[in-house]
Amino acid sequence: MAILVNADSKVMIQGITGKQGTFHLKQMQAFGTQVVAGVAPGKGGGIHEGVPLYDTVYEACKNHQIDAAVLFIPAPFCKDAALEAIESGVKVIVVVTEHIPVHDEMIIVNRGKQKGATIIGPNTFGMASWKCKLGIMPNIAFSPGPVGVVARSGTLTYEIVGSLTNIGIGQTSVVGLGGDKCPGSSFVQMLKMFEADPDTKAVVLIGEIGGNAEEEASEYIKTMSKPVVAYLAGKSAPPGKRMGHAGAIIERGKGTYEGKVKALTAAGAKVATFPHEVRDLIKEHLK
Amino acid sequence: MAILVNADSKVMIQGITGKQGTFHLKQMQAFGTQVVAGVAPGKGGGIHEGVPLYDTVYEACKNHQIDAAVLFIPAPFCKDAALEAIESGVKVIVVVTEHIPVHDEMIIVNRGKQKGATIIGPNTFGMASWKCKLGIMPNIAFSPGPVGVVARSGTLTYEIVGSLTNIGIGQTSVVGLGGDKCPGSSFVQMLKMFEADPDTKAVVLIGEIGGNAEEEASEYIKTMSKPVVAYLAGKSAPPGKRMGHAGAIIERGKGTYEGKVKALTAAGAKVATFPHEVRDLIKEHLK
Amino acid sequence: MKCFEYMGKEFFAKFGIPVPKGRMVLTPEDAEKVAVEIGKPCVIKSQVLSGKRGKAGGIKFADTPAEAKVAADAILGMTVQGHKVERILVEEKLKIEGELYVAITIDGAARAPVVITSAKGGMDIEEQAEEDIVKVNLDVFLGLQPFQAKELARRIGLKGNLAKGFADIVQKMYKMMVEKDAELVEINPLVISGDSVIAADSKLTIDDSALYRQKDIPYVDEEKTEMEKMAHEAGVGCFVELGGDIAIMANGAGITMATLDTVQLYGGAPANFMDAGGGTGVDGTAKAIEILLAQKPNVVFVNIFGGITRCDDVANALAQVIKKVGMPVPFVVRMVGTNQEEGLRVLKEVGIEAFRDMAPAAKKAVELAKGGAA
Amino acid sequence: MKCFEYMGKEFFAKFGIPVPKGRMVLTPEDAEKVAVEIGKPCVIKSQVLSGKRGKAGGIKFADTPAEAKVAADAILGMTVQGHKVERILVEEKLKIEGELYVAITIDGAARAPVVITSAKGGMDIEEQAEEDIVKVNLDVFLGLQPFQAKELARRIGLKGNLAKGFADIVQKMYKMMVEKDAELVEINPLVISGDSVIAADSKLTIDDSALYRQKDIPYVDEEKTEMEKMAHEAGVGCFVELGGDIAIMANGAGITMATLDTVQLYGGAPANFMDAGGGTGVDGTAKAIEILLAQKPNVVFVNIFGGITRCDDVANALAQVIKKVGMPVPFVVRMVGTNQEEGLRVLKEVGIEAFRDMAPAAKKAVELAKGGAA
Repeated sequence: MAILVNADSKVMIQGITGKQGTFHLKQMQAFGTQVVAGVAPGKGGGIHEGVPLYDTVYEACKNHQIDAAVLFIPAPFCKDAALEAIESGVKVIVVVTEHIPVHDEMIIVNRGKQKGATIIGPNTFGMASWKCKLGIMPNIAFSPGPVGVVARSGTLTYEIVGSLTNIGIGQTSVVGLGGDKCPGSSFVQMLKMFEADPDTKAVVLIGEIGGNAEEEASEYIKTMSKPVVAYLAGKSAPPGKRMGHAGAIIERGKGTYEGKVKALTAAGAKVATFPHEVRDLIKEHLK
Repeated sequence: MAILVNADSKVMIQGITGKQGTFHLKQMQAFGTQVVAGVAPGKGGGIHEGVPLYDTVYEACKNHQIDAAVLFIPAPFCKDAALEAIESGVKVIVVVTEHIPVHDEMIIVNRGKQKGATIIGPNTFGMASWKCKLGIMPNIAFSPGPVGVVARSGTLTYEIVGSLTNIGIGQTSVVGLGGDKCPGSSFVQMLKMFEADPDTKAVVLIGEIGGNAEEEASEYIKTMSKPVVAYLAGKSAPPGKRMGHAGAIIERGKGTYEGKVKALTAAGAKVATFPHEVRDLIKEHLK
Repeated sequence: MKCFEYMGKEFFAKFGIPVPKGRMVLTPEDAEKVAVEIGKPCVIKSQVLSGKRGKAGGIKFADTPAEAKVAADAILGMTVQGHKVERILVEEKLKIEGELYVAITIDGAARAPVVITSAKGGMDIEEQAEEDIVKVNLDVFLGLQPFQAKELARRIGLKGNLAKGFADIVQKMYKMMVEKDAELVEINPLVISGDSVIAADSKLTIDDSALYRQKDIPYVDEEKTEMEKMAHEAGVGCFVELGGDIAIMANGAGITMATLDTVQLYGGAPANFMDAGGGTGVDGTAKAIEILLAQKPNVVFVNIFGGITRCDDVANALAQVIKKVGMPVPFVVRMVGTNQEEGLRVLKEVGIEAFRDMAPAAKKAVELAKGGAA
Repeated sequence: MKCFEYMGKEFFAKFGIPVPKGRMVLTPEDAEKVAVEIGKPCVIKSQVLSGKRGKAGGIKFADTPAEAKVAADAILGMTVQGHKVERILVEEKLKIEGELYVAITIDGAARAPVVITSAKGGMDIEEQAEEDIVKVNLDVFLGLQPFQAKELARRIGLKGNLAKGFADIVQKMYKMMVEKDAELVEINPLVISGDSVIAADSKLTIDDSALYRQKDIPYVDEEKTEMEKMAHEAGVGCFVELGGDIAIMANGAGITMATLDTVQLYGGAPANFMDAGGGTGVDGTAKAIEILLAQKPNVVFVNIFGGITRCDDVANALAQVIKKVGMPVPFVVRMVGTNQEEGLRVLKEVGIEAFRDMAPAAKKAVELAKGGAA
């Protein structure tokens, strides 16, 4: 199977009739995603690319079982749209939009947590399990198989997942946590699900410098039975933007490339030096 | 034993050095309550009636195990004091104060719920289990024994509990839910605990007209193995204050004396006509 | 504290909720002036705290300023459901194409604010069928989010600009509710007029417990009887006249209700509901007893279970009154609780033998009242 | 967006946080005037977005208005850590009896605001021992409650009026943070002066993503190099000059970092970091490529994994540039993803044989750069 969603999952798209929504609806349908409802205020009762439209999420949820929602909503309205999905009881919510104000983001992710919803994103390519893609990534990179992938950045994930697919190693699920300051989900949450998923045989973790998500993940990896291969971007990056002294005080000694490699290695994960090394290390583990 | 607290419970008083705080501290100590810490901003480090003082709840909780807190705090500062106890992890919080703004009250009780704290009150006499009184009720009314009591109003509880004590029927715990619009705890929560408490053999429910707390309780009483005796005040009361149409719409058909008696009777509870009948009905059950 | 319609509308205007053009006035002359300013047919509405003003004749229409003056003159000084009309609101008359209902209040059972709305607003909202009423409980930490306002609009069948206007209003009502510590913000009817929705009425109730931090809201004194005013001044928690011949004082709402219930079950007729509350001391309690006597009952029945209220305070108050005015009617006292020995001693000195139990005391009070009336 | 110190202090004043008396000025003459208004010894502070102004000579003291003018003249026009000083803040000089540190920012790991404070404020706060720093995570729905502010005051050892002043300030900082969409509100030092605490400095960073709803905050353009300005205008998500000889464009922050890492691991030196972002279209991408060339590198390396970014757009942009200016240095292109067939076809037309994999492409770029440099 996979984590969070699978071929049977029923999906709702919020903002389905916009340019982005329409384009990615078609891509998702081509991937096999069962898009059963779309939300487009003022267009309720209509049909868009074969999908029935509703004015509000409440209405869509009243008429359909909804296992997951994908939001193609402009940043200023994302808080409202995400809360609408959360309060309506949707349990997997993918927020693709970037540039959501961070104070809105905190409300979205903390409310999701309170209500038991898994928020993927904001500012993410989304996630895919076989036959169920929720997001904007190119379909061709993916194939079904035994590897779970969880990542902080997008195109780098396509790069690495594509290289796995190219040599015939498929994926159970690929999840993009998103590049914002307050992502809805963490490496640890996803690693736990991969650890519990019987079809996942090995996990790829794609991280980067900054923050302490990889250090946190390392603590959990110590307890995992499945092999983890990591790649971290930013080894050569110049010092990033700093936010006064406060950022430095929070991150004390965390967030560096070296620190993350050390933590992951100590936890038993293999850290690839080049992106393309990931597939070789995974191949080793799957032998 | 009892519910929520017992002879071993360690108690903190917030607002311990005020007139009310001091008076009831002594009464509680006389009852047997283990008051281990008091909070009085600016007086940290001192001792009051043998109880060590702290400036903040955080400090008190760092230095003592605190099982329950009692607040003697003026209404305008109660929200802050209650949140301080909740956020510090105190699990039983008695808020005696009346006239707390209802918007503050909603924040207190909902935060308590989120954090797993049982809020007794606001606007309550408090609660007592044998050797542990948290509140302002007269010590003499209480005695140890097999009856659980949960009530919405204060002096009426003293009346009924006193009449039980007078004929030698003691109580496991006596809980006052408080007379405000948004009480922190409900009949149902307390009934569940009494049902689970092996020493409680019968339960007295003291309700009144208005609201739907008794109707809610009736639903749970249906499932209880222990006998419940109820008394409801307000049979002869003139129609109460009404809040526009909205109140009437919310309460449609609920809240009347007749409705409550019907619901409780249908659930298998005995409803006493006079307060003093409660002891007779309880005596029947304990035979 | 209930606010007058015009006060609620002033707050509506401040929070950006559309209201009809108009103003509160105190005289027919000013009513005429406002009608001139409005320059259109007007409605003249009595400003009292009770509902059903229309049925009582407290609302009149006027096509001209002269008519407005006449209508104002008729309404000012009239009595609507027992309330004397001292203020009137002169407003433009709306073109009414539909009447909605919307209110936000606090649902005690849910410990949360609740929005209630209906496409069938107007006079008979309470009688509407359950399925015509939409209720949504809010989360106190999340408040009312835009999507909820839009969903409410959809569920009462609004579309386009009406839906937008409604969603906007309900969000502003919630903001007002929180910022003004309101227990109730109600608009009935919320009038559909052309492409917009307008608050044709307002009901605003401010939480009494929060008045201390709402200094900009003028205090509205609810019309009280003389006796109720006295009780209020004596610091009595709650006093309601009931018309019977047994004057009753107890401490605590629950026990006061139970005392009334018991008296009535024994065949007596309570003169009043008086919850003396706690901690009013000797003088406050003495005043409360004088109010009991002022009702000219056949019996005074005092039922005290002392907690915060101290028995000796109540006994001393009784002694003080008796020394002052004697015992014009029999006093029946039941007294237990905090400092009861001292209380009983003081009572004995003025010739009162107090009961320990409530039931026999109530029975005795009823017997004496019947005897006294005979 | 970082705000200048004086802007932060203007907001502090609006939210009721005590700040020294003073004003921002643009000329030595105005500095003298403000010093006269203050009527006390002053401090003249350069207004630039970098820290460590004191060490760089950007802060001077003046006992008289004449001295203030001289100091202002000296500071205006100087360069502090690469930033030209165009504005100065003239303020009363505080009597400093202690320096505290307090900041509220967002702790991404906790998904929550965090308050950070220390009794040891001042220049070297980052070097303070862990035990001298107090951190408290907040709940986004509850915000900062008074008890938390008081507890923070206690934990950094404040008592009496200082504790009250501190607690008041930190609550106002939180209010400001939420209302102004700030990512950081920092006061360092928060100065103890007599019985009060005063914000002697301010650091305020507004969330770029929220600027659209913070219209009253003046836009502060961070000092950029010419190249960075061009990149900004071309719609490039992020551009940083690094000084090497391989100009690099990729799409997505992660893959751009990985591209730089790979080039460096193969022994190459990236000229820049350029995340072209997604959906800039043909013209934006063409401009971005011209910026790469403007760096006069030895090689241009374009690494595209098409998702939102379409390969044909990038290919057409490359073709457009090549048709305009030729290929002054070798172009190495790696291209896969959305519309890759069309992209590869367009590239072939202008003589570029694109790679399918990143590693060999990076290797080739490094080889060509070395050859070009040799």
